[in-house]
Amino acid sequence: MRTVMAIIQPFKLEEVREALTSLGVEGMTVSEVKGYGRQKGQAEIYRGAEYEINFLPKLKIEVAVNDDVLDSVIEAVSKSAKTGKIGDGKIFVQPLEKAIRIRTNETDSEAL
Amino acid sequence: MRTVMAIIQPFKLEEVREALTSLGVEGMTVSEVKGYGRQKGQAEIYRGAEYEINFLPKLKIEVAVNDDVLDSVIEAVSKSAKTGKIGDGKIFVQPLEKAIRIRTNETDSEAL
Amino acid sequence: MRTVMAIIQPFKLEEVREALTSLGVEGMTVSEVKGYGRQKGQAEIYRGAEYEINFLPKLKIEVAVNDDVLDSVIEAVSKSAKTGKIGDGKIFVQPLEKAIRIRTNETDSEAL
Amino acid sequence: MQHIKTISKNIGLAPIALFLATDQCFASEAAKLDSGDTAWMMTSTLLVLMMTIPGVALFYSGMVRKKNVLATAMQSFAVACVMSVLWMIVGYSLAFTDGGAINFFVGSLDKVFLHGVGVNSLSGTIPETVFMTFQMTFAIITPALITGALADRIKFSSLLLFLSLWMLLVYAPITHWVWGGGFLGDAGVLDFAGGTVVHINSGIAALVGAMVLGRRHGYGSENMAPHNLVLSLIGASLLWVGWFGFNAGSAVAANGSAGMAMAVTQIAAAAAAVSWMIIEWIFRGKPSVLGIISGAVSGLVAITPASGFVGPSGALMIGLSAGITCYWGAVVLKHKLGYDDTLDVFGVHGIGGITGAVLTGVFAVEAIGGTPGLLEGNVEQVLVQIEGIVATIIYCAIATFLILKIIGCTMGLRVDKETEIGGLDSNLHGETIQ
Amino acid sequence: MQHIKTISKNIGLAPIALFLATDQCFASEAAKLDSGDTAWMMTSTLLVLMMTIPGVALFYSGMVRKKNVLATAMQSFAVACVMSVLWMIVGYSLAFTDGGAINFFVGSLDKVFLHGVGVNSLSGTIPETVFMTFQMTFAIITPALITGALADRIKFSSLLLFLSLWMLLVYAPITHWVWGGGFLGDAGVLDFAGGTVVHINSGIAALVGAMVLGRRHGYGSENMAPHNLVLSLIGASLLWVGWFGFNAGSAVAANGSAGMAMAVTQIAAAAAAVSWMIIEWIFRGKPSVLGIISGAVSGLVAITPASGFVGPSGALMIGLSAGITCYWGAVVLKHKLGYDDTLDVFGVHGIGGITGAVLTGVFAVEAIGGTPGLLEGNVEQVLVQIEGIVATIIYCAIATFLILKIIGCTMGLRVDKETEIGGLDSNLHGETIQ
Amino acid sequence: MQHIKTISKNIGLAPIALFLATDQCFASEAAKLDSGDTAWMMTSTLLVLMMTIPGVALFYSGMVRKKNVLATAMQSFAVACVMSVLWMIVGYSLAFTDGGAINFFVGSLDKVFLHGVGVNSLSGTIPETVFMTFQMTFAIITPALITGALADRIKFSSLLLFLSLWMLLVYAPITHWVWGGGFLGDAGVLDFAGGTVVHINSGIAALVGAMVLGRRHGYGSENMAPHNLVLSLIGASLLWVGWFGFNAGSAVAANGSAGMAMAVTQIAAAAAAVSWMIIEWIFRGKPSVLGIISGAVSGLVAITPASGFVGPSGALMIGLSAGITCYWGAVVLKHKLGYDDTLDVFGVHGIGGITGAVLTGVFAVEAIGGTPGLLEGNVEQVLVQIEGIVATIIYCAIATFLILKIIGCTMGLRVDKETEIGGLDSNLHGETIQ
Ligand SMILES: Nc1ncnc2c1ncn2[C@@H]1O[C@H](COP(=O)(O)OP(=O)(O)O)[C@@H](O)[C@H]1O
Ligand SMILES: Nc1ncnc2c1ncn2[C@@H]1O[C@H](COP(=O)(O)OP(=O)(O)O)[C@@H](O)[C@H]1O
Ligand SMILES: Nc1ncnc2c1ncn2[C@@H]1O[C@H](COP(=O)(O)OP(=O)(O)O)[C@@H](O)[C@H]1O
Repeated sequence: MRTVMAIIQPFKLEEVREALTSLGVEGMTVSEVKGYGRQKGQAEIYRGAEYEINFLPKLKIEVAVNDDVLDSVIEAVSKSAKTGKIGDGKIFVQPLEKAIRIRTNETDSEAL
Repeated sequence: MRTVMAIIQPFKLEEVREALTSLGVEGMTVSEVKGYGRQKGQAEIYRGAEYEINFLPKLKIEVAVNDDVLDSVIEAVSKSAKTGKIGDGKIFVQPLEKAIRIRTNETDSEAL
Repeated sequence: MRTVMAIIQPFKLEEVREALTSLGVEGMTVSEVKGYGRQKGQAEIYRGAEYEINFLPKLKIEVAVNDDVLDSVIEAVSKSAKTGKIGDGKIFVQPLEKAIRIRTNETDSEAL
Repeated sequence: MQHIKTISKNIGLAPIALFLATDQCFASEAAKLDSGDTAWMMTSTLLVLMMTIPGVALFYSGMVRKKNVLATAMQSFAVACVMSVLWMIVGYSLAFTDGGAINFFVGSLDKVFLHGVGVNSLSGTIPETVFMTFQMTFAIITPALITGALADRIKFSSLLLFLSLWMLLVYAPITHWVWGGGFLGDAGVLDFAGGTVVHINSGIAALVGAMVLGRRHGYGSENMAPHNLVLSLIGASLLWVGWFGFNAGSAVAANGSAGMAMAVTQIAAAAAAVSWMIIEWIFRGKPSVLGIISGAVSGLVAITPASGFVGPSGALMIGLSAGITCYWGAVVLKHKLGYDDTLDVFGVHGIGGITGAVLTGVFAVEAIGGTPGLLEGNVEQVLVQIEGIVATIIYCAIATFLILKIIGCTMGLRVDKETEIGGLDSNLHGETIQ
Repeated sequence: MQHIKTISKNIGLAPIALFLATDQCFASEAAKLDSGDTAWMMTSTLLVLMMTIPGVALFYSGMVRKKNVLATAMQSFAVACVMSVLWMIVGYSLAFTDGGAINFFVGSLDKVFLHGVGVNSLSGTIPETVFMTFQMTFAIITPALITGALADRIKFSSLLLFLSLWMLLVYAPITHWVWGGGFLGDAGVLDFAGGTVVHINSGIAALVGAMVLGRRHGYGSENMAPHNLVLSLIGASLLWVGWFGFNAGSAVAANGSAGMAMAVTQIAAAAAAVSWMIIEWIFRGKPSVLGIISGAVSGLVAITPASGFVGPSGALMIGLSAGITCYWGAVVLKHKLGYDDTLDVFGVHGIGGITGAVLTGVFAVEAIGGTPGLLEGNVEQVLVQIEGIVATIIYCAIATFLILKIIGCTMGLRVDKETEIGGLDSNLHGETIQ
Repeated sequence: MQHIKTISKNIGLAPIALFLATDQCFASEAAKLDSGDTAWMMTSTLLVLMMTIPGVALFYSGMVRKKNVLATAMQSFAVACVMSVLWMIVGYSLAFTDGGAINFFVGSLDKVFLHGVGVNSLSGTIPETVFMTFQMTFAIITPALITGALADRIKFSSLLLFLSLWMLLVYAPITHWVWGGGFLGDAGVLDFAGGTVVHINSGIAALVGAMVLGRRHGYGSENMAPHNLVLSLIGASLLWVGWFGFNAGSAVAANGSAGMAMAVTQIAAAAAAVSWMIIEWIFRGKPSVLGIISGAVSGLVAITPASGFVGPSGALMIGLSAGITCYWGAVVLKHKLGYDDTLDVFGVHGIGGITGAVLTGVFAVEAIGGTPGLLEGNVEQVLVQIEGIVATIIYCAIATFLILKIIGCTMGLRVDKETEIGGLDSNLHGETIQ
């Protein structure tokens, strides 16, 4: 099993969610984050002083998946989150050793 | 070492924390997240139009633990977070290669 | 590749970011979290009743890095985030199998 | 504002248009300042200003999504500023002077820059300065109400231009028709505090605006629920409180008529809130904050034209009815017809204004306002009321449409898609709320 | 509201109950409308409405946790709407007409649906419509205050039913006792603006309600600190500002008595805020926003009965005392006795009301309100004041208890545990704040 | 507040200082209570209180960062409480009694604890209690304004001590100079509602305070943008609405002068908001909420001294000018000189006050306020105005500096670095907003 963690543009959430559910992925967890990267925010001007905005609002999506669907999940996220502009974000894949569904104690692929 | 990441119902936080501290786990990190899964929110009706609420508020708990307590930690979280209803959440276990306490530069099990 | 996840004091963000960029790290993702640990909050008194504040505001920084810079990244974070007081936080290192830049489909070290 | 009537009744003067034009030339017996009336009218003036800032600003900005909060509040605030200046320069003159040959339609330019409005000029028993400022606050809130239909997608520059033109070309003339000596006042239309002038007028302009502008991106699929109804509840409360200035202030005196206007305003607002709450409880399963505050505003809108003419029981009926018709307007009609009136300006002010204008003709009590209504056997009054409604709808709809089309073709009306999705706060104003 | 007394003194009339019942039949010399008094009383009326919406709504909703914000604000708003309708239908008549044989206890049904309250009816020097609406706003705020003790756990439907019955069966009679011609007014109890009628009354009802309802889940262990005290600070400020309508408005005229009421109100509020702040600074180590605003409200509560009877120095003493007694009520007493009065309605309004009622008897100055107090040698007045307090406590406690028990046994009072933990906003109203 | 002048004109009395001192001894013909004037002045009094709580409290707390919101709001609230008590004890006496030999500088202690201010004492046509409370609200808002320059870093205890001393040693004397019989009133300085007394005074104290305190940590590098401008917009709106009490209330009557003051206040506020918005649109590329509300306040400040002396066109010019000068003060001058006036109190109130004081001398119209200005050929008035400005600046700057230095050397002025970085809310008051 793997954990796919994707940093995306906030307004892309619905598209990504639909792409994932159409693959049969039935769960995911989303958090609001601030991203620092190549994309720079507009400088904010306040009372005549200018401040660089370094951190931009992004969403982090975490999905635990079985290895067999990993590639299609990556592709689905990648396609649905793309606008082609700087700041589209990243996908990170990490190993996942164990998954448990709290309600039933089912484990691993049954828990996803 | 392992990282245990649990997605739980928000109102279960205190119980989970107590379960963990009674095991001697002295640290954890919690974030507010939105979860998508089998549990569906009540449809929200606003000015006569109905909207599905797909993402529900959850908490994500991250605990870095030594391998020897891993199983008891999983069991503690699993028990204390359970209500038996859909939406109780998941526990994910990931490998952890290194841990450092910033204040002292202690590493690994001494850092937890 | 590795993921470096650091839990730090909120007011240390700018220093950490500068330390990282001076190493050439061009991206990172930050989230607001609540930390439970040795550091205890001031008890809050409200209408004469006293409540312990267990969870304190922290920031979580996630940086995906190539293995060759891992040690310098750890050192940079560790130094810049240190105040020497309890509550400075931790650094956790996890394996990272794959990284993709959504905009370009570049992978791994090119994606960072 | 039915002071034409009241003054006429009390002191037998010609319509106020004439009255105002001449009050500086000779000191008539009647024209004596009353400190109590003046105190009440200054209070009423600031109350009606408070209805817009912060009233409407909060009512509206609480209902939008978090990315458009400041932009929405800013619209009301900027409208208040711009309309004040325009009213002082030319609006007051257009609405409240004698237009000579075209007096049935609009006034003259005799009082541009408030020429001749001195420290001793009177308007009835109060200083004309106070009357002018009181009327200014009406010329502020009417355009401010319209912004709710255009929220989330209109360009700020285009909005200001649109509403400036609208105030001068639509609001000022219609005000003149009803209160300034124009043809609707002559025809006997009852509009104590602005059911036609303010609410039907802004409601129709809102409907036209929503249709010309088109729907928001994501309308119908995305959840666009209000981000913080506490703000809207503050706004609705201040609207309610301020509405006493609006309605009881329209007596232009601190007298029995003002007192009755205050009582019926309170009753109608409460009754409409209760009736909306009950209907929503039945049909939606839960009573909502958005519902009860919308209901209260509906009742306030509907009692506006009636407030100097009906009694407590009439007010109760008008309130209960308005809660139902406006619920239908905002929740049923809108979805049926498919336009995207962001914050239901037409549903509440348009439908509520029409409900109130008609029911004024039904429940008017001769002993209270001098004119009997349908229930007292005066069938004709309902027809006169409908004449007022129809004239306003036709003129307002056509003029609003033309203004919007001209602006749309030249400088454009809507922000681009990216701005709309990213939010107006950061894109148009460079600010966000945390 | 001590206008019974003031009017009697000035024009030698029988109590207002009689006065009101007859004022339409003959035009007495005294009964002439004064535009200044009318202006002030219309202003006072809208100020007291503002105290509830948005005043109490914000004061309370800022103090609860984020999941119950809208529900808490909605309670005040809905109470305002429902009580207005009930007051118009029957409440006013019960409180302010002559009850004949049972006049010592309650009025009659002579003015149901405001029968006979016409555009020319006067109440002293102001329109009766204004007096009726002014009193309506008191009948709104009193039940609205009680909601604070029940917050976070009461069913919305049960709350509305409870407070409707309470207003008719508890508030209207007690108002009649003191101001409507009933036995406490006859006994000489001094209650200028409602220390007994409004504050002790709502405070006791709150205490009974909190005890019948039981504690919130997690009370004593979970941190239930206020989610946003900026809202509460706005609420407290609007309460303060509106309280001038409450107290100075209770002179029912714009005269020297009203002016003194305004001055002593300001002084007492400020003094109580300062004394609470200092005590908290000493005992808690830090002065808090919650503390200073609670202190200000305590002072306002305590000066309420006294506001037409004491001078500036008396006000200073009353304020300083109220800050201390109410601090003790909210911070010490509550924990000792163990009930969960969510937002300290008893601690502030109950204790503050009792403090004020007693000290009115101590600090009353004959030259100001016509009655000397203890300090001027009139020992008896303190006893009369205590009689008023005790009568109110006994009747209110028993009646409130019975109403709550009946509702509890039939439709239930509390939401279920899951709703309480999940929050009232989403579960009862289908809305949340972001 | 130019009632010295107005009353003199109307009833030919000596300056009010004398008038007040004697009004209880004999009942002069002129000294008859007017209920309309009293109604308006009670309303004005509560409006000016509302300007501070919640007005200034919100205006300021919306502009700071999330960690200092409650502390900032608390400063205004606590100042309101403490100043009320001090004003009652000694401030009113210092400002508004005859100081005998030192009357040019300050009053006496004759009315400490409001000694002799009875229920029948009159001040012109209103109760002296009302006049005293009206003046109290000015003694509240002036120190409250200063807090904006010290925000984010001052100790709460030091702030209260500083402003208490400041009110007694700076505000009360300067008030006496202009309105209480002191030398500036005698010299003929025109200050209808407090341009010098309130705004220049608080602006200069703010500037001195900001310089003595030093800059905030992170100033110039960290983004310190306002956390929630909706709060500030509510605050600005309530300031605007309340300002009618401030300016039209300063006529101390409900008459033509008050009416004109109301009209010009509205016009100047709107004009300044528009001119700031336009300049910002040009130079920053986007009009902001912070900009338009700052502009409105600038206009209100600048029209304050002029409000009883100029007409509508003068008001338009004053407003347009103030939007420009204050923009320059807050956006350009501050950065050039490098001091950290957190919320631009000097930029808006100092610069706006000076702009208004000078332009009053330019645009004064004899037919309105009795004194001609530069445009009517009275060159000297501008010089008299400048005399008032300079005297105020010199005295205020020196006295403020001394008070601050003494406190700084004894108990210290600033919180420590950790507290400042962690935020005042949790560290000073033990509370946070969620
Ligand atoms: N090395 C990294 N580790 C963690 N997150 C990163 C890293 N680099 C980028 N990110 C995240 O990805 C987001 C997008 O990156 P950015 O460089 O702005 O654009 P792009 O993905 O188009 O190259 C950033 O805002 C940040 O949240
Ligand atoms: N594959 C997944 N990857 C990441 N998080 C998941 C995944 N599946 C579920 N979750 C998280 O677990 C929560 C609970 O899942 P849900 O299916 O609603 O109920 P249950 O855990 O009882 O089966 C979700 O809200 C989501 O946050
Ligand atoms: N075992 C753990 N797993 C995850 N996060 C931890 C763990 N222990 C500590 N933390 C995080 O690190 C933060 C600092 O830890 P704490 O014990 O307070 O101080 P220190 O790091 O100085 O020892 C905590 O607030 C928490 O967010």
